[in-house]
Amino acid sequence: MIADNPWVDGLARMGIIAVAIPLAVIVLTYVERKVLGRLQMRLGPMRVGPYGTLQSVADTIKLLTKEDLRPQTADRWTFELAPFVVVMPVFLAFVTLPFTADLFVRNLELGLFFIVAVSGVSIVGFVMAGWGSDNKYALLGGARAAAQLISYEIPLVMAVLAVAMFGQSLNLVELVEGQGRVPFVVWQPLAFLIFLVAGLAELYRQPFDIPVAESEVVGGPLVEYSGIRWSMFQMAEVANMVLISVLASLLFLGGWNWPLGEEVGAGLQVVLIFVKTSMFILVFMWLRGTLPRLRIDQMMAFCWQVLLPFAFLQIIINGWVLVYGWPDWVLGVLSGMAALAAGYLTYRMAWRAAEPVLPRLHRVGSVP
Amino acid sequence: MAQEPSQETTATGPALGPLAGLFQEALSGVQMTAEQTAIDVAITVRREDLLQVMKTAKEDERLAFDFLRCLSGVDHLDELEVVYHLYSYKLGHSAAVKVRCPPDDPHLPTVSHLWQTANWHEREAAELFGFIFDGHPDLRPLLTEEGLGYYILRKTHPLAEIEEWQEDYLKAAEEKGGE
Amino acid sequence: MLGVFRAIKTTVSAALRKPVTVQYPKVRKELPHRARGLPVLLWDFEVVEPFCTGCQVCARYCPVDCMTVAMKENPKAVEGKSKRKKTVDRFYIDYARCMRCGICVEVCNFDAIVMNNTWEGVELSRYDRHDLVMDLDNLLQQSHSGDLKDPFREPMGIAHSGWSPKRRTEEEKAEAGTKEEGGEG
Amino acid sequence: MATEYRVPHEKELETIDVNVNVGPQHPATHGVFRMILTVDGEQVVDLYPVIGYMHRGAEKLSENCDYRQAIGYQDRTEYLGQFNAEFCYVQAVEKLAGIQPPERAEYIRVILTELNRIASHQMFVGAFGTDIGLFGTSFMYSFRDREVIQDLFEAVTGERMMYAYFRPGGVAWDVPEDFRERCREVVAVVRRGIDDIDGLMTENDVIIARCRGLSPVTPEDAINWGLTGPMLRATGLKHDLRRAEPYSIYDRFEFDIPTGTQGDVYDRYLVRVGEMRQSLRIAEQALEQMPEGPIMAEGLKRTLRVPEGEVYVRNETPRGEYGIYLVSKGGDKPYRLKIRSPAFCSLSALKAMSVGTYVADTIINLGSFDIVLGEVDR
Repeated sequence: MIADNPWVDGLARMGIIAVAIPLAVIVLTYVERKVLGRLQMRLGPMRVGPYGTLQSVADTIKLLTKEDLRPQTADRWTFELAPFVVVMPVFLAFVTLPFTADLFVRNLELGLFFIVAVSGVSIVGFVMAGWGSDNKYALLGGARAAAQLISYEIPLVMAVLAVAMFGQSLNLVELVEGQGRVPFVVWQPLAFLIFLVAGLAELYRQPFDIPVAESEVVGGPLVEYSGIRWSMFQMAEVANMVLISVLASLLFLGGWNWPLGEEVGAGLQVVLIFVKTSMFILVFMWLRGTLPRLRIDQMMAFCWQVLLPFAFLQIIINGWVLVYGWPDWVLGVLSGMAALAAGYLTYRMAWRAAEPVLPRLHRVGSVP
Repeated sequence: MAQEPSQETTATGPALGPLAGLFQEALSGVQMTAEQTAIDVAITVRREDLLQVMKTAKEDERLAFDFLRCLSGVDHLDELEVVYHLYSYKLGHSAAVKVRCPPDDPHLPTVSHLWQTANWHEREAAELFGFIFDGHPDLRPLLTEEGLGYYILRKTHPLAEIEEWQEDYLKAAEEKGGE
Repeated sequence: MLGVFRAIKTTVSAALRKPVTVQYPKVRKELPHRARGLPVLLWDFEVVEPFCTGCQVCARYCPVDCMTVAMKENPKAVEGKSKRKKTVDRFYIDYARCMRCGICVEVCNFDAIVMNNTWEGVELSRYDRHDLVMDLDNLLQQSHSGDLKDPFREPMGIAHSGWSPKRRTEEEKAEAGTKEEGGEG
Repeated sequence: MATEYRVPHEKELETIDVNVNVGPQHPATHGVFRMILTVDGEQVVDLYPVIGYMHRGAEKLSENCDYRQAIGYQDRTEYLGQFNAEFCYVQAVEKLAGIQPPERAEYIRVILTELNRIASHQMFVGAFGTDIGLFGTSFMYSFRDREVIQDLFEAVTGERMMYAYFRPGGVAWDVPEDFRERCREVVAVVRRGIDDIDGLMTENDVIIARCRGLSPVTPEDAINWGLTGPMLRATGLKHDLRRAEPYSIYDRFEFDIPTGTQGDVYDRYLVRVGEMRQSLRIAEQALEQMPEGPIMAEGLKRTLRVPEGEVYVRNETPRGEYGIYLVSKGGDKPYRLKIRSPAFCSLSALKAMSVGTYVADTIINLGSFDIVLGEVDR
């Protein structure tokens, strides 16, 4: 409790969130550029401030003061509201996200459900941006975003549902406290992997950056945006990354718990969740520098043919184990085997998708 | 084979490669003159025979030129010339076929149905030299989409305008520097 | 899947190596001796005049016609101080047109023009392209002030095949002295 | 651009094809290439390539220069494999003028040309990775090594891109004294760098999923369309001009010709990576054999005059068969200089190879052509 009055308390907590997220975005933008620079054997930003630490501050100022352009033929309200529709759900989701046992705005009973429900709204923003820009790249990107984000929402929700089944709650704090000794990732590796992959796709980062693919649709829905509206998309992306990382560490890695179940103080809790979250964020950044982009049909096939069936499989396994009251390790073994099977299937799919198709040269009648 | 590089210059007139004989064998009824350039044999044929020659060059087993390397236009002032450089992946020999036409009647038969690659080559030659390749499926300008209206690679098209522009520019700079 | 792990391994190993960035305006790579910046004229410290006699051979051989040269009678030759009967009157090089092929250096009979091999020879941003038309003073400034200490003046191209300019030997002797002086000055 | 309507079938949802203008300013068109895609959803149903944004009339300019001045324009035509283009040009002039360059010059040319081929393929690998969606990592890896090669070139010629170093009859200057040592260093660095690229890209499953089986070409089609170089060898045809019609001193070196099997995008990539290794081998052998001696043919005049005649000289450049058709009518200027540019011919097959694929595929298909717009438009 920060203050006695619940209203003042809530407002104070919201204030913290509202200040902390943009700050985190600024810091993370810098960190990402540094990490990507390192793994490309560059230095990253070095000019503004010592070791370039003020680079993203300078970028923020530049973006805020930049002219906010709108194409003449754009659909005005759709175009101008789209960034808000994208960025609001992320902030809303942070409302119920507990960082430690005591650091949250509101501990909702249906917290997990709330996050899932709210974060789905941002798809609308992308479609609005794609449509409202009156640009063909944006339209293509918007259509891609709609297809991708909606598809990957389903395995994401299923993986979350598996956790909720096992933890017997939708309240995030209770879920974290439920995994006091052993984090859920041990019992549900399959759900963890599905959550990670689907989360990566929700973030539209490599290898799933198909909606904003730079070399194909030149930024997709964001192509016509500039200045503050563009920075809102950027903020939504990075904040979403934080959201997914925090959620992953809460649901699967035991959140602020010490791995072997010892009680820790509030200070150490913050450190723990920070470490776990940063680990995920680093992995996301690393993958960004390492993996190329999938094609849209491959991505959709991967979602509907691999992720979704295996997400259901995880729920079925959970159901069996819970109904028949088998010990937890059975669940872990079954889920682990299923995860290996999913990995193998993916490997096969990559090679099968690469089987030669018939030459197209002679099928074309007309002449270039 | 004819690709053997000859160390002698063309002025001394090296011996003809065996390909010239093959051409005459395969195309007995066609009037042609052969000369040896520094690497390849060059066969000059009449415009009327071009299509027949090219068809034979591609399909005859002794010649079997399955690859059109290059198609270049040359402006000889009194006549325009198109040079087809052919190569055979099967037999590993190469030759050049030349055909000439007067500049005011630059009609030539197309070979783009024999070699697809001739399509763009012919478009380019048509654009830069003003040839008209009869039967070409799509003879729009290629490098300058809207077309120029004049043929820049003909010798009659001068670079003079550019030179004048340069001179003016330098003169202006000189005056500026002089002040 | 193994390929993905191999890719991740590659990036991890690369991240642990030393970055290759050179922070350019602060740290500059050393330019090689042969670096071909834009052409400049050389200053003869012995006679106190440019080497250039304004013979226009560079202007004639320039592929892009970026040079304008005018010749005049050398007043010093009249006084007997210089062996050069003619000297350069005006010399303009349009740096915006120059394509740095080095042919002017190759054809020059008097070793009067060289490609600038200092950083000043390549860092040329101007707000107006007319500012890139260099006159005689600008062209001589690098050599005259001693910034251009060690220009690359190896005989090049056609000079190797037996052809050499008539006055090369004399000039080279004269240069050998001036170059040292120029370096100290 | 006007939107084209297609008459829908009965009982089919009415959809329209959209024209998407890709380029001339687009991150994936490698310069100023433009293509107008007609897309049905994500699938390309028609493609119209537009070239010529970089048409500078290099042929006309070369015809108005003397033989030495035209060297500079060759660099600017083929601006990634500059030495290759220069090599082809000076060979054409030498063939016509009957000049035999000295041994040492030939070896210097071969070493520089092969290193330049590597540099060009490095550029391809980097840009190709970016096209597929690697966030600049492949680009940085390949440019790191390309930089090393370019530093060597700068030490030799004085320029980083537009070398103008080869001359009819030899090379402009002798190489610096520490050339052999520097070359060995460069070769070692580049070899390590190729391993990096190999690890990052070659077995990456995402790249395999994207590239394997994408727009395969049969050898017959490839020949018909005029594809040469790596594009042709990817189809499985073992044809390299350095072997088939050995020019200069290429008959003295041992090297393999990497080939693909189906001619798809992945094979084209593999062939190019293989070629980099082979080029290293050639460069090493040439370094071993390089003799001392003069670097310029004896007895040349200050202004080169070439007797009447014509020649078509073809070289294997990184993109394929680069040809110079040189007509001389005596005098100091080429009468006609036609450049047969490999990327121009490959690009004419782009439509046939891309229709029916996805938008994303078209981009990497174009990337696998490794076009250089300076040479396409000339």
